[in-house]
Amino acid sequence: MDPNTAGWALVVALFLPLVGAGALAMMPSSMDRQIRRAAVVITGVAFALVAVITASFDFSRSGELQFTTDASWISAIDARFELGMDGISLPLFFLTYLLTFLCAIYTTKHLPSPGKPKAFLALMLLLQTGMAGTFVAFDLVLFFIFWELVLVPMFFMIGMWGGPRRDYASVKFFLYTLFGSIFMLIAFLAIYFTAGANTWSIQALSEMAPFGSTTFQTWAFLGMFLGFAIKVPMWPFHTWLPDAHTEAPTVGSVLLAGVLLKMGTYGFVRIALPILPEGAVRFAPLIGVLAVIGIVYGALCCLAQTDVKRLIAFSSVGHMGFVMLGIAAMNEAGIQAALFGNIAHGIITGMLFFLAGSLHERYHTREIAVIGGGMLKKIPRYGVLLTYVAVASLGLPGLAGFWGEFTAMWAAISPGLGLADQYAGLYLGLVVFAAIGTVLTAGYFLWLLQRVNLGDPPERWVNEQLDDVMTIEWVTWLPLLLLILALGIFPVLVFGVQDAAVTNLMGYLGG
Amino acid sequence: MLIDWLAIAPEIALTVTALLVLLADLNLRGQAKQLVAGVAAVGTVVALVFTLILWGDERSTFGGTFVVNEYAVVFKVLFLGSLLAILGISWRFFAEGRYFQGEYYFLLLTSFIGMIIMPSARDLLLLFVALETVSIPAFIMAGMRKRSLYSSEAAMKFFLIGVLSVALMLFGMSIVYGFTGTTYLPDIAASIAALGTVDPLLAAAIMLVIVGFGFKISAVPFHFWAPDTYSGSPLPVAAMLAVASKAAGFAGLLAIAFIAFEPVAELWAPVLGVIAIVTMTLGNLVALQQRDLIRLLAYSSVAQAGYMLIPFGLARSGAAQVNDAAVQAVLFYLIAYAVMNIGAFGVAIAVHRRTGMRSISDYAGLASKSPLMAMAMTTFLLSLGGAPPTVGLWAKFAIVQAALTDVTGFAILLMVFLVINSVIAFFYYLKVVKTMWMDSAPEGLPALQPGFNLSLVVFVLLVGTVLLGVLPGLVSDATSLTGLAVG
Amino acid sequence: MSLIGPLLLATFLFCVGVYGLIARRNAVLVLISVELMLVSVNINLVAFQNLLFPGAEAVHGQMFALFIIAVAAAEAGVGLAIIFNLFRNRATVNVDDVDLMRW
Amino acid sequence: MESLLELAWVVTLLPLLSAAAIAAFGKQLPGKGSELGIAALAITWLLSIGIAWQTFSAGTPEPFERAFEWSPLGGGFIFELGMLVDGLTAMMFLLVTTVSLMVHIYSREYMKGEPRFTYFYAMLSLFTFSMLLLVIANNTLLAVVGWELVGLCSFLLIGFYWEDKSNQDAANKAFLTTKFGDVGLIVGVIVLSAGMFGTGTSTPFNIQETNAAAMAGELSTGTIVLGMLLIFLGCVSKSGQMPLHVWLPDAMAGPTPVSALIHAATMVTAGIFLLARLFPVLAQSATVMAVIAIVGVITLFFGGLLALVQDDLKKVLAYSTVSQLGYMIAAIGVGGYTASIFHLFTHGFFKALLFLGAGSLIHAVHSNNMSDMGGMRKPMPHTFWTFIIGSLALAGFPLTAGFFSKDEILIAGDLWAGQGFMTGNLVYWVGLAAAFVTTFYMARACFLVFAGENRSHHAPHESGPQMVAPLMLLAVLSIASGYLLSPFSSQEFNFENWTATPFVEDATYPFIDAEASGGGVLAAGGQSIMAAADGEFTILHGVPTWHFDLLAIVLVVFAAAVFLAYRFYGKGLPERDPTLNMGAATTVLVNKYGFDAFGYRYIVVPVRDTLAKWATWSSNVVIDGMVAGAGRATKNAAFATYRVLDQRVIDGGVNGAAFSAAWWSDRLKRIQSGDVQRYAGALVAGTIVLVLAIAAVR
Repeated sequence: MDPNTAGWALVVALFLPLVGAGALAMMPSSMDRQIRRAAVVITGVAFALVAVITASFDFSRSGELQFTTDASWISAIDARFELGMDGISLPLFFLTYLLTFLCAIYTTKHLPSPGKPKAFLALMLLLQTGMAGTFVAFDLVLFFIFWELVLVPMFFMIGMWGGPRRDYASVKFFLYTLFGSIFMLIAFLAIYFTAGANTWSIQALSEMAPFGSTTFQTWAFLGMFLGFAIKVPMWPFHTWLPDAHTEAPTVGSVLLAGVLLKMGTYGFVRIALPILPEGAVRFAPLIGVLAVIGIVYGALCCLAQTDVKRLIAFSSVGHMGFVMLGIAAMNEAGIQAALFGNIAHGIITGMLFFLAGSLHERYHTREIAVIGGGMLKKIPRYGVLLTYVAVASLGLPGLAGFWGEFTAMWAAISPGLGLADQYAGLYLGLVVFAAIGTVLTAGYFLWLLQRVNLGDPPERWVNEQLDDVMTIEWVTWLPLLLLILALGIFPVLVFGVQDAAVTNLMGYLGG
Repeated sequence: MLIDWLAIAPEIALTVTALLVLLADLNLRGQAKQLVAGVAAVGTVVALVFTLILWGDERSTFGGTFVVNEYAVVFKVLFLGSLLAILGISWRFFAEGRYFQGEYYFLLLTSFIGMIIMPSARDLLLLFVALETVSIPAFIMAGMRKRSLYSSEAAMKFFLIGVLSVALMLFGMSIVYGFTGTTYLPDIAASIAALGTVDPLLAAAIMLVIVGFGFKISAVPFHFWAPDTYSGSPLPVAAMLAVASKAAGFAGLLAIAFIAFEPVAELWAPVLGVIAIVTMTLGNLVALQQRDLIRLLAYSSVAQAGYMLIPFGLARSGAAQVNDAAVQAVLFYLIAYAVMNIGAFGVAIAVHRRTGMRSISDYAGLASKSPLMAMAMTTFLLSLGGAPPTVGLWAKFAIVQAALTDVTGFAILLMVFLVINSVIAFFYYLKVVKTMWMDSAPEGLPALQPGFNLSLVVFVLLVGTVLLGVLPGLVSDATSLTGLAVG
Repeated sequence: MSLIGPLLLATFLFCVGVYGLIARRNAVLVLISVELMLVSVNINLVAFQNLLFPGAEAVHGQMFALFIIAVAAAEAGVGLAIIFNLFRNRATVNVDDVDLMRW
Repeated sequence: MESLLELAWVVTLLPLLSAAAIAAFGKQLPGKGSELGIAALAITWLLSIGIAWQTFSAGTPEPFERAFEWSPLGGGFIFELGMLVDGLTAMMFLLVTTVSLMVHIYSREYMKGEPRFTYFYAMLSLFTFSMLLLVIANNTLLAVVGWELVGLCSFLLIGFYWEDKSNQDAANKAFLTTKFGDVGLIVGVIVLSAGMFGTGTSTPFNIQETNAAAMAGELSTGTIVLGMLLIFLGCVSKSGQMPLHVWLPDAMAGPTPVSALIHAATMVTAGIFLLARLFPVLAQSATVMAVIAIVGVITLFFGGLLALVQDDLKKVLAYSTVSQLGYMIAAIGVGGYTASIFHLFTHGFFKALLFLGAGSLIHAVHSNNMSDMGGMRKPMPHTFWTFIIGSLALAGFPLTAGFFSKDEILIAGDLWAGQGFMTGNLVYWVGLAAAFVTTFYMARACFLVFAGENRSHHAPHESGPQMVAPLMLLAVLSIASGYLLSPFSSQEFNFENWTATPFVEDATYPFIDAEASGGGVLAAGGQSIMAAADGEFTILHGVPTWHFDLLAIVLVVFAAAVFLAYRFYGKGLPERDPTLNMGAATTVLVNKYGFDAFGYRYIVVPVRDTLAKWATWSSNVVIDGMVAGAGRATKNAAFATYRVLDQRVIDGGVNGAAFSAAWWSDRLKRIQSGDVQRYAGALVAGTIVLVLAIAAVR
């Protein structure tokens, strides 16, 4: 497959899940097992195609767009159907297809009440197209469509298959995210008119940047900031996240943490920074401060949690804080760190949510106190996996979590684009507090492990028949477990792919 | 005076159809009366064909007071398309409900004659006549369910508020005439421009004229009739009032505002902008508390009118680019609105027809009984909210686009309210969606049997909502060509 | 002849009409109030035509008035029909008794 | 022989492979995986010996660096995977692999029958890998990776018996305390690398480049002071320095072989190793060196005092480790680079020996407490004599390894004092005082354990050959290792030259004023500070010469301490309170020599009963309390943040918006009264308002 001409492959990969969702919808509901298998096949084929795309991606030119498609779409507003993929898109795109595939496999055995695999899987496939599209759309309008497309399926996933407070959580998720994204849309439009080039192309606009007055840059960036920051989510826009995660079904949580949150940071990197460099520089200290508050704050909130899943949800706030700290650094290393953190968090936290889901299926509770410890005795393999992933999540070197966190702090010590001259002290403080955040992170994870993993199992569970990790779970989890290790040992897998693209990007920023 | 017969061919076709319907109704008996619906549909299609033939033409007749251009054609297609859809969703409703079918179809067609005249009218007199042609049959249709207390109450409220606002409008028109000496819109513009300063009395008169159309589009504070009338009227009539009649109001308001009063846009634009803010905010807030789906849709349509008023708030005299963008935004929004709102009413009719239900809680579990209808309703509601990939998104997009054509502080204020309101609106749309999908169905309810016509209409509108959501260019390519300029 | 007289008359009639529409309870009187308003508009139009634009080629004012008279008649007919139907259903023509639908 | 250095990476990697192999299929093997670990360790050990020999025989070996780009980090910077093999690396290799191999062998018997035997071996191997990774790293980032990994292994092994809450707590405490220090390390590494940006290098973490840049004055003072102090914070926590030493005694909750390997010989010395690696950087700043020296001095003294009052044998050794690490740190702070790492080297052997010996004892009596031991000399002869050798080495008895290394440190302090630095005096005198304490507590331990009657409830017997053999080998090394740098050593081939990298050789102290110091040559011990021709001061090398004055002092101190200990504990555990028990003896001593009483009343009593208790109290209550308090405060802050700030304020704001919308909705809907005439009225009123408004606008 020639990456210069095979734009069709990307289009096919992108819309295959959508078509698959339609096909699933056509199947009669009674064919429960067939539907689940069909979903595995669809996501599997899509994943295989993406694997082929990845394999044929020209890594020596990862800074350039490959597999491009550029077709007329809405001529009245100059919006074009512009797809492409560079080193920044590729890892996220790949992750999207991998996670969805794994989720489909997982769903063959696990589906929360009220069942209905057809609807569930169709929504998941719809979600997949939305998520994947966000990472390869190179037209602002198209990007926005994909961006918004994910809201509806996720709303239903939480609302129909969620926990007891699903009504509240789903609506909150939807409205909160929507609120931000409309401001983002307005910012997009403002950019379109200010640039005055009758184009929504991200590439073209990045090349034109900077344009517009300082006031324009500030306000437009603020609009985008609201949209992206809510999605990330940055403190203090994070409160939808714990609720959504806590109530969402396992697969929903996995995709939410694994991919959806990444859309926010991706948006910052792909759109906000290169198109509005001046605004970005003005906002960078604020982003950095909010990010570090998020790190410390998220960790503190984690310490206070009694529900495993909610704890993991709050941990996302902290981890995404590191990602945003990388962005706030406004230099290549920072962007690299942010994007790496994205991927690592997607894999690790996705995996943690899988584990939390399985935990719930075994114990029928997620309350730490009720579980009461002893999992290493009762279900040792599961306990070991939990330890492994928790340790990865707290940023242990050699596992994926480390590189994003360390590099973010490293990058933030000498922020780019002239920020170092003005805010050197601030950024040093940010690094220190972020580093303290890592201790707190270690603290809550160890405490969690101590409370659920160690010791003897309490009375009520001693005679309970609890399954250790099942085959289907091994199949689903193994790729993620291996990726956690692989990315930890070979950070080049992500850093290397992104390198040229990030350099390119910083070129737009003038850094 | 030579009459350009082709220019008025759609109107003539519709008029002939209306008369045929009347005749047929008089001569047919029993079940055969149902044929009139078919006659009406065929006539509508004929009118539609004539309209499409006119696409690309610039024609005017009756001394320039009747103009056919792209703008008018797009509107007429919108109306005739809505008419077809309403015919589709009406058929079983009226066939089963012991109504006066013949009269209904006659009145419906008559009302639509008024509507398709509206976008072509360039004279106060013609606008007034068209408006009344829309309204008077509608008064009667609202009261079609003669034995129903609700229906007669709906008609009465509609009528009284309607005539009051028309009277106010006429009073305003008479004063405008006093100042300008003409009822031809371009001449009014010219002579207002020539006046230089605007007399307070003239300003008041302009406001009064706008009030008349404000009633039609149910802008706050002229909206009070809408919820009561929608919920009391037969549902297809409510759909017609909520969509077509409102669109007609906007057609008239566009002509008045952007042609006749264009030179004093600075005067009315802020007022309409404030009305837009109040309308969408009040509509959305009150909709939050509704338990009756039709009333919810009514308040939602009030709010939607608020969104559509935003472009009016952006108008500026002499700024052709801004004004054109505003007009096109309204037009696009109206089309989108028609597609999704008629669809929503269609599903409501299907549910109501079988179960007699309309409270939101009665929609519980609809998804498990009739998943397709539930999915259609979900799509329409999400589209009304503006979620992708539906046409509703692009409607909002068009408005924001118009607002940002040339940014002013007021435009930003309007945008902020648009954002806040969009979020509030999702509260109640999602409430319905949630009820349909996530609440369990009451026991023993039969599945819906919406019938072929209604299903077809809902399906077409569903496809339209999504298709236009993906390819808004199908419509926006047409609307972007439109301008109010007199051919 | 001065414009003041006709305009004052028209305004007075209009205000009476508005007041009647809001305040009278009997539906028939409400309907008559509407007619009063429309009549005031006609007075306006005719007065303007004759006093301000006497020599104008197009007699917009008078034509408008004629149309209004026609439409007013139609409106009155429809209005009476609605009131009649209301009476048949509820045995009242009191407008403020009609408040089944609210909120 | 270049080829052997090329293979240094094998040394590091082999334990990783064995760890993986043990984890994968150790359980199926007859030795349950232990044979894999031992085999791998044996190979790495042999390789390490080879590397050590090759570097040692080179006199002063050239650093051997091999690196390749492992990943770009953005901005043109790269993260290298590379190895830096010089004498320091080779020395650490030798120490780590030796002790690790011994522990691997020893544990076969010690851990026999443990339910998680295979897991234990996997962890041991993994730890060895991590430690070797830290040692071999050619850049600070890679070192951080190893550093964190040893911390994880330490955590997992301290919590090996995780059924007990106290063990879980100990593991968590260890991890979190060291993690807190890691904040410093990581930020410090970041600060240093940021300082390197200015040099235009693409590998800002590279250790050799950093050292070179520091010496060339390319790093700003701020960078050096901030960076090194932060890194030192990491060392403080990892190497058990006051006040972050609190985790180390608790870490004794782990199995004893683990204590020997991780918490005595290797991991805890990582901090010293790192300081030695970056010595040229820290030598640029008097402040940094002073801080390091003072922390070291405080630790070495008070840490030793704490060992006096322990009953748990492992805790005695743990506090002793704290104290000895304090010596090493202090030595670094007074320019005693060689002295410090030489002590690191010898201490590794004899402390591992002591721990393994303690393990042997514990294995026999099933108790950690000395009060449960006693009279072990007879039943456990091998354990006895090896333990005594270890104790002698620790106490610095002449001609043992500990003697040579510890005296190096004292001499280094003296030299430093000669340059006019107070810290030098501190190290010298406090170091001497602590030597007394060290001897006393070790003597006390030896008497309590081996003398007197058997107080245990078991019939102790000597451990098997797999446990005894490592003891013997380590005992030999506890003596022999000292001769690498002694008056008997070769002038060319000795520890000094072996571990001195060219950087250290050329390291300068820019802050020493050449004129003021008189420009004389100060030659002594392991290093000399001499005025170079250009007025700059350089560390030079040389084999130590005898310092008979010091030797005499050391001997007196040793004898006094042993004697005192014998007086109190020579008959075994005192029945009653030692003070009373010794009352008669004290009187006799006062009467006979007048020295004992003084010593007891004014040294032992105040020191042991007051100072040590105060130190214990301060450690257990104040510092530990602060740690615990910090934990509690954090937890409270966490709950406050979550419940009040997050759920009430921020989320409350979000929900409040929703509720206010609902509230408004409820009010506003009442406008729709149902009365059509009110509608009309509102319409007219609205119209009037609009008309007036527009008229006003106009």
